[in-house]
Amino acid sequence: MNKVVKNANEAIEGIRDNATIMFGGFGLCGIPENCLKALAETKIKGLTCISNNAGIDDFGLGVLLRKHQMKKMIASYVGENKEFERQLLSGELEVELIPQGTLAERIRAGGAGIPAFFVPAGYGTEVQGDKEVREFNGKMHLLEKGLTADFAIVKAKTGDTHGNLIYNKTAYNFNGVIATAGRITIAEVEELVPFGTLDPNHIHTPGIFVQRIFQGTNYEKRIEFATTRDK
Amino acid sequence: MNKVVKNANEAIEGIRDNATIMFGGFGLCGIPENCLKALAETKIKGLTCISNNAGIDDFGLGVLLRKHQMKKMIASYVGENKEFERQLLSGELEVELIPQGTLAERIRAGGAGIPAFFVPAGYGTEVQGDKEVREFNGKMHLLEKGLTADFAIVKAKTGDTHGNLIYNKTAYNFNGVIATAGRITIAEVEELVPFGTLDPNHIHTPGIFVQRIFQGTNYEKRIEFATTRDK
Amino acid sequence: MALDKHGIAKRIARELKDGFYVNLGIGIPTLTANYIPEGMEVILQSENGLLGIGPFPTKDEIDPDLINAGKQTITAIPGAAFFDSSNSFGMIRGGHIDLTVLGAFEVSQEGDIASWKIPGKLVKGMGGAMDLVASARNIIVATTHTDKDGKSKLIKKCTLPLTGVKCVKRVITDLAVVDIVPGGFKLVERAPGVSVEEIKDATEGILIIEGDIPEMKI
Amino acid sequence: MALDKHGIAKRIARELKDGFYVNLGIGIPTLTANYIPEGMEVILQSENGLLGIGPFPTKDEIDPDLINAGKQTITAIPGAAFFDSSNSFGMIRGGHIDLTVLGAFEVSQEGDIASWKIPGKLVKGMGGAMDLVASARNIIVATTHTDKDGKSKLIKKCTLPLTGVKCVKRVITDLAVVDIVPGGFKLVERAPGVSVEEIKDATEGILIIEGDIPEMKI
Repeated sequence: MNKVVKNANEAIEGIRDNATIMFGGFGLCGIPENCLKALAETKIKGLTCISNNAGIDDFGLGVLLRKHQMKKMIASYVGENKEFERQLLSGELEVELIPQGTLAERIRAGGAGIPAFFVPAGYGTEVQGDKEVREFNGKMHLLEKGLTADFAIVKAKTGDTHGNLIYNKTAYNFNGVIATAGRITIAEVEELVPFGTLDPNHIHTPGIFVQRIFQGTNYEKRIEFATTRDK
Repeated sequence: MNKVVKNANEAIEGIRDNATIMFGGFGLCGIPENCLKALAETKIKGLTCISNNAGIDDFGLGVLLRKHQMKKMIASYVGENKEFERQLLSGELEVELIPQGTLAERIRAGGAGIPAFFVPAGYGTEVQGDKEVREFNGKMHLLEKGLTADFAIVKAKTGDTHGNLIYNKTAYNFNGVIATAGRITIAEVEELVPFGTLDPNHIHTPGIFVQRIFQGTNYEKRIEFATTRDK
Repeated sequence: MALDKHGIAKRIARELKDGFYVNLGIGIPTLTANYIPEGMEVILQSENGLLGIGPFPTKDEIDPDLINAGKQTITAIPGAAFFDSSNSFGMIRGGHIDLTVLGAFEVSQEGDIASWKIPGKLVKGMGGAMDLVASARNIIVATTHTDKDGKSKLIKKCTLPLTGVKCVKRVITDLAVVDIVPGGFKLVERAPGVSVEEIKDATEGILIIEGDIPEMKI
Repeated sequence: MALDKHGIAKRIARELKDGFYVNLGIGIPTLTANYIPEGMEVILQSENGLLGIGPFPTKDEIDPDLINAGKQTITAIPGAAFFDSSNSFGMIRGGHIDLTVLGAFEVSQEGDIASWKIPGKLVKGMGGAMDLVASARNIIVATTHTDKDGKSKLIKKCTLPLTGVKCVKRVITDLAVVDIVPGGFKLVERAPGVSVEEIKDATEGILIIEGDIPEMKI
């Protein structure tokens, strides 16, 4: 078993034009910084990106946007990004907005082999579109489909050489489900340890879901809204 | 917030005849021994019990069976229990058998507000019955419903006074999903600690799902098949 | 006199009960955290994956791995738990949250809410709002009664794209507390010093007024 | 000569590849764990919630909190992970398991399998078998070619209640390796010393024989 790759460049090997890629993270919290940077340094284009957010103008997925590598974005919230707005209004970028819980569940379902399921979110709104509507327990629901991707890229605090992952605090977020839904799942971690080091009770993502893993470098961990109180 | 109860008797208060109860555990591993014993000491009857297994003749759910407190059993595997066989053949007990993964997912769905979802398991078998069949990605699937219960009873290794739970090894099993699916969820733990003691990254079941918690006593932790190797 | 943001937040706080698990939306709802009554334990959920939001961090405590759904840096209280986004919305969709408070552009007298999109202006996305309003058992909208131009936000039918239908149970504004009941908005309380007439004028939807309307206690 | 259980398990082991995640059913399949080639890393999954089954414990190591899906006490290897049953079947249903090996009462030439119920006798339940056969990408059945009474288990149509339809890819028996192909069972290998004729006699379904059939290497 050899899942360990040297760095982000090796990790993203095989990603081609028009690939569909999921990215873990919520806002800028828990995003795979190294892989995003490596992707932005390639000429790969036409990407369909699935992520809760679209980054900010000069960080996270925003960099792929600025370099026009993205054809379509599937997300739940895309504020905080002027270039995104510009490309959307000019028709350069296709966007599909999905309620956050439905997005998380569609990704989990994709990873867990559930092709479709019913949720109440979005009933009677634009999100309904031509989705099948059905009543359960006196409440209307929409049929939503499982979602998978060619590649899923996540970021964890710690990982082992078998691909077992442990996230830190709210950097867990979408990383947990996204790790399960890639045909190839890439994990970058702050600390890579030999297998057998982690407590098997504390694993968030079992290694079966991860095909490539490496220890990232130079994490910036930018903060979108630093809010503080006085001591 | 006061979730801590004194003992199993206090924990099972409010369970009435004909209630539906889910029990965590797989075989005899990770079952809520204290609550099972307390229930068997009551005169409550007509119970519908949902659990992966039905215990053995003189331990676990088997005790409720022997005392004729059970009207119906929903499970995936009910071997290892002669009294079960007798009651089933005599028509005293109603039984619904569900593929194990479908059972786990139906319980998760119930807890997560998903009223129905499609899975491939059981297509073309007795399990199909009159369930809706639909093809996705060239494969046939059955529509399965979310499952909830009046009470869900789980067993964890450690819990805190806010109801946060951590399971041990394979005693995690069905406890994790069942904790989410009770209108009232009862947790018995080997060790009850003050809230703030557990690492928030290590919680398996967040306290929001748990309404009552207590520290159990005298755990027998019986083993169904002790298999060993020589040193 | 109309309440300010903090006044609204104080009134929202009176909806809390000991042991409640609560999701507070961005804006006025978030302020409610400052007015939880002494001795009452209320646990705040953050959709991205946290139960037990604490106060904002001091400058030294800031942790980029610890943010709320509004992407602000926060802290976690003792007894907190982290989890992934699917489990987080499992809690929400499964009805485990006792109270959800969120802002709105418009609320209709049938309980519809519009809060995520103003056509022609930038679409930022619905985030978790559609999941919250479709799922929570108890949804309160916190908003000013009218917008900046004096136009009522409590209206007969929403004009903006909806976030959810027939889901809002109660609206708490700078002028009043109203419940959604069959037939319209039922006036429950007045802000201190605000007359029933003022509230009626500020409400485009049908306002049901029965008997004496007490002043809010905040 | 027909293989014994261990022989079948040894032949199954030749289906393994380095880095495979494998689910081994109760009985003969479980024995395969003893024959994983030296230097090859294969990780065994247990449906109840473990990746990384280790050898049976010594008497001193027995832990009631650590069992396999057959409820036997086991150990966990370094690098193991525990998880709940819904995540466990997420792995299975999501196609993350590279190989599933399980026993059967009957296999049909269309790839149907019957393995969980014999009407009239006690119904024990399907456990995880239906999920496994409906979901895995690569399903091998390990069984004796005939039952105790000499009746073939590789048949045209299953007579017992099905576990899954058109899912088995390969059958490894004490006599042969056969693949399910359009039109029947395709003979791939013979057990050492077993003739094609013997296999044909023991197979009730259509046996497709093309060219020379090599002996198994075990």
